[in-house]
Amino acid sequence: MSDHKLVTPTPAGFTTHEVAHHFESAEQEYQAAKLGFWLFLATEIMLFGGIFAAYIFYFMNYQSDFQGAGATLNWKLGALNTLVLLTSSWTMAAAVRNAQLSQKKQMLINLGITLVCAGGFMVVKYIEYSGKLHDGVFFHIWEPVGHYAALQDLEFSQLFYRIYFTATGIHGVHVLVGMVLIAWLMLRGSKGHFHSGFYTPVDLVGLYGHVVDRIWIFLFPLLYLVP
Amino acid sequence: MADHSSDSHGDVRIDHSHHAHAVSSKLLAGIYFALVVLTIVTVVLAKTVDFGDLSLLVAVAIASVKSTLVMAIFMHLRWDTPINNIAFLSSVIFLSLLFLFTLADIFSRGEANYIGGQPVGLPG
Amino acid sequence: MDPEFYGLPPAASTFAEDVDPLFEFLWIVCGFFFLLILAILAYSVVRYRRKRLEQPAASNVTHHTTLEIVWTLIPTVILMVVFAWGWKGNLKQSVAPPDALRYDVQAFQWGWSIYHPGAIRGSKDIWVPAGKPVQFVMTSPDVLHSMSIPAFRAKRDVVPGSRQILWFQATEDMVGESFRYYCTEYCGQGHSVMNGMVHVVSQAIYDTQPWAQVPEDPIEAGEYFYNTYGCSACHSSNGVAGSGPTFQNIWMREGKLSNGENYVADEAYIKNSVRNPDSQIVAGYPTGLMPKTWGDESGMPEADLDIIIGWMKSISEDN
Amino acid sequence: MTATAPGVETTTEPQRKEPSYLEVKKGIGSWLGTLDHKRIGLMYLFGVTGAFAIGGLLALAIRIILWDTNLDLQQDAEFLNMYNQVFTLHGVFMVFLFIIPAIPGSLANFALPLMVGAPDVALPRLNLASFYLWMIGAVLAVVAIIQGGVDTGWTFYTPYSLQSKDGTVLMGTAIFILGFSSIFTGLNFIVTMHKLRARGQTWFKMPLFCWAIYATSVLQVLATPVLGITVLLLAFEHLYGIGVFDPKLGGDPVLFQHFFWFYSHPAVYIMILPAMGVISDVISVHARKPLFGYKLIAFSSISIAVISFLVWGHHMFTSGQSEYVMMAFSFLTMLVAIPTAIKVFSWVATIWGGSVALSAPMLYALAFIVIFTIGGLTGVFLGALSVDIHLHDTYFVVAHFHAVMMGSTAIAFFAGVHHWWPKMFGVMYHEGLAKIAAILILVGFNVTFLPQFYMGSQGMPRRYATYDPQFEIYHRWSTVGAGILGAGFALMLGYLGYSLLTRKIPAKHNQWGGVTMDWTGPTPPNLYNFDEPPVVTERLYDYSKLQKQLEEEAAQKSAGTQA
Repeated sequence: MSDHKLVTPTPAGFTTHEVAHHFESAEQEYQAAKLGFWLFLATEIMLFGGIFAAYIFYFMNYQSDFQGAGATLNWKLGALNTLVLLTSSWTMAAAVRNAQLSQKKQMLINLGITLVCAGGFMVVKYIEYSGKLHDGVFFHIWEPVGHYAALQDLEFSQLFYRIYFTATGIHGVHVLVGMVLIAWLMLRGSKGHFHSGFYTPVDLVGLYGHVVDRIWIFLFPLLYLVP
Repeated sequence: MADHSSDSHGDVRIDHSHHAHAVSSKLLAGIYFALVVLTIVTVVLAKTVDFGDLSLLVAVAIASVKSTLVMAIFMHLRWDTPINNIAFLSSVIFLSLLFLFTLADIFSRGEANYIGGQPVGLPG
Repeated sequence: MDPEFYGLPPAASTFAEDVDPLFEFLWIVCGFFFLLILAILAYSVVRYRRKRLEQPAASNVTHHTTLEIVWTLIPTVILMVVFAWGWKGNLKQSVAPPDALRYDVQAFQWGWSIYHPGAIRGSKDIWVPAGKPVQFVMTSPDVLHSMSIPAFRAKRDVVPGSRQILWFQATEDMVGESFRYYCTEYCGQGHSVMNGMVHVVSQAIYDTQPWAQVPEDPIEAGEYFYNTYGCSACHSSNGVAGSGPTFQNIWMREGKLSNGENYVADEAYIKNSVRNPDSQIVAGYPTGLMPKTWGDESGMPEADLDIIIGWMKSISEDN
Repeated sequence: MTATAPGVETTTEPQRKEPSYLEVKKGIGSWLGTLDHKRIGLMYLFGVTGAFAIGGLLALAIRIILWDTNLDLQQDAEFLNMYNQVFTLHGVFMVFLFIIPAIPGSLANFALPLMVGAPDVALPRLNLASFYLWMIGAVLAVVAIIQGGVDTGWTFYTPYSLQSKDGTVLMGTAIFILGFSSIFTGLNFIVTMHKLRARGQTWFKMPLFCWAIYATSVLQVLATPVLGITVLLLAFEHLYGIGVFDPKLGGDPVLFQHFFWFYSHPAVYIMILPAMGVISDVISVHARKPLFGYKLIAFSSISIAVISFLVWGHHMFTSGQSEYVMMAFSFLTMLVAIPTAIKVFSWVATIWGGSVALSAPMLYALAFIVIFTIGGLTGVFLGALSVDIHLHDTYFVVAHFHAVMMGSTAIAFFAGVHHWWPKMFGVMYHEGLAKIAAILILVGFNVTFLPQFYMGSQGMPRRYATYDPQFEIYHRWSTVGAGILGAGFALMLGYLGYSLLTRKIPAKHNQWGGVTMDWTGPTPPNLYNFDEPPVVTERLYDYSKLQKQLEEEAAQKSAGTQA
């Protein structure tokens, strides 16, 4: 092995990135990280795929009950959340672009907007959840009253709601993890760690965020807009 | 393997092998616009047009288009190496196998035996 | 060849016509290939054994296209035959003929209630007429079970939340024979005691409704019900603690309930425990385990319950 | 005792320039925090061997319990409960803590980067994380036992797993975590093989062990998440009663089985594919001959990986799923047997005409071929629909999958351990004892499981704590066999441990005369494996150069003795 330290080109004012010893080049390191992360994203897709499969399986079997239950969800809040997440996707993609072009300030702003959007998403989710909890519909609670009173006559609407809570709950946990990761990126970004020579973490967290958004893209019509 | 283009400063070697591909701001904004429009289309279609049994399919189809846009542009897959595309595609393909067989089961279960006109073996 | 030569149980149903020849075929083909591989392996090891460290390999052939195609095609052809043959047999196993006699079967933790056609109470043993198709319509109130009758080559899981069908037709030459049936889907503690006997009988005996014949002596009748209703799976009669309390000395036994209250096992207590299993659980025993199968008159007539209580008294010292 | 083991010695042995990876740093901290794939591999090796020992003792316990029919204990809740817990824990330990991580975690971690000429795996920190996830999973599994135990069987079928003991949620968590350990291992190997192969090493110059691990990794990455979501839903079901698998709320237990086997059938190949890889390379080295039909074996690994995703329903032929789906699953099951048959034929053809050394690893490999053939052929019985209805959930199934899992994967694992042992530690074990152990294991296995095939054909159901008297004699044979197996494994642990502690027999640089890259560097390897990044120019499995050297040296030696 050579005793040379291998570093990537660093624009003025940024921190130098050193390539790990077992890689021959920065490109090899970047591509290895990226392939590894894509494989991880594949596992995320498979994981959520299980919930989708269960949902569609029961939707086919208990169609009318599921439609009745889906109609009681607030599609306006769902649509709002879709737009919020799409916006965060956009700013996240923009932040990756900023990192690639060593635009530190714009990157931090874009990451900030992404973080705020994700937070907004969770707030809307909180409003939805608390409203349902108030009316006796929650993970382990099933005494629907008020807006949800009609559900008592739909035998399998309970199954719909429990799948809804499981799916959105696990998705929500992913959003929270994403928020922590973005905050971490902002911290490191403000120290000048990310630039045209090294932006792998921004790129990867970006990919993660987009996958979480894409899952919502499917959850929204399947849960909120069942005809 | 990437070609080596590097310059040395003492025992530190600067490696220029990696080149970032930045997506233009215009394209990002355009995709965002398209995604918003498609979201509105989904909502409007669901609330106004009745596709009957196909409505689930329509919803999934629009969602797939949106997700493809996010993937291809926001996630740079369009410019990425073939293996990253394969990694992603394989998850979709194998997931569709899970869907294919479990749904085939629920669609055709209970067709062998009936009691009183009711298929036997379905849950519920 | 006799199916028992290949390790199979006696062939007692029409399914054996499909299963046994395929089983035999598989034994012959697989045995042939196993011995062939073993022989070539043994020959190669002996013939080409390295005696000196520098002994070179006798052959350096790394591929042989024809050979590789051949040993891909031969298994493929055999496997396709096996698939088609197995599928054909399974089609018969899957679809019950419409004129099959309907038995309602309930599997529970841990026993079976077989309601023969027209029966008022379930039984543990099964009587089937030889030469007639029979279908079990099976349900479970708790967990997965599976009805398996090896001699009939028949098996089907009992899935809670849906009805499952198992059908078969016992062959005429098996009249008078009895075979064991088992639960083959793991269902917890008493899984291995969930088995009983299937009796193949002639139409004449079948018509006497052997499942409805209760011993005349009331004590014997009580013990008979204790076994056929399935109480014995969880409640011993010899003092051993099972998943439920033992019935030995149960009459007027005193103790504590799980909610801290005292109980006396009088008639009212015992009846309530059968009808509403979870209402008065003896301290130290789990709730929710005892099925509600016997919760009403259709599950267990009151008269039968009285007879069982009479038997309980007979095995208690305090009676 | 001889000073050196009879091995391959050539004049061109590489000179050691730096200390080996075992000596470069000392102390327990240098192991626990290591990023070196070889040290992580060794930690896995000790970990999975420990899990194997626990699982093995539980297996012995099962066999001892089944010495008698136990008919007098039919109503004894305590006894029945104990039996159910013992077989569940045996299954969980063996499947999730031993077989799945065994070969990828230990042998592949050690040998794969060497085989592709890389200084380490692509993501060393993830590799260490994967090991610690395994540790956490193992600890949680043990805590679950203390917490009240688990008696669901390793399959966790609902709704029984919903009503059973408290330990179930914890065990589910353990399996979720173990699943991610497995995912990270597989992910790492895929990236390593794609990005870190040595210059000149094209895909078809990778040893077959790499191909097998690649196929395995694909399965680990794509199938394991579905197990993750399944146990997650199971835990939610326990905690909140979400109803997805609970028939009382409209859920379908059959869906659980679909999800479970969507993972667990590919998982069967996660277990056996690496074993096939180990055997391929062991046979090539010890028969000193290139593998017969290399490309066909490589493609068969990949096709097994793909088809294995399409056959899960054959675990559910009696479950009440749709008859049409059953037909498709049976057909696809037959297809997966074809590449498996090809592999066996290719191994036999490799040994044919080789220079077959009856060394300890080779004896294990031969035992593998014999038992794997039994396991594979009896699998065809179970793939045939109508016959499977008869054999489903009987001892036939038990014997079949033990032939494939225990008799094949575990034996292949130990073949690999014996094969790479000198490379790992620079010492050799006592080969005579190793050969005795191999024979004991082969005999013990067959005495244990052949009677079980018979019992299964007769219809003896699995997971029974008590059984009909006519089966007693077969159960007793089976218990005797388990004793022989146990003796074989105990002997093995004994001489391996002895060789490590005493370091009496130094290993040769290239103990067996391998020509893949794992045998070219110094023994034991350097911290970063190779002094210079290797460049591959020769054909794969090209023994001609080694052969020439050996012949020249033999000629010189005989000339020397004559003079």
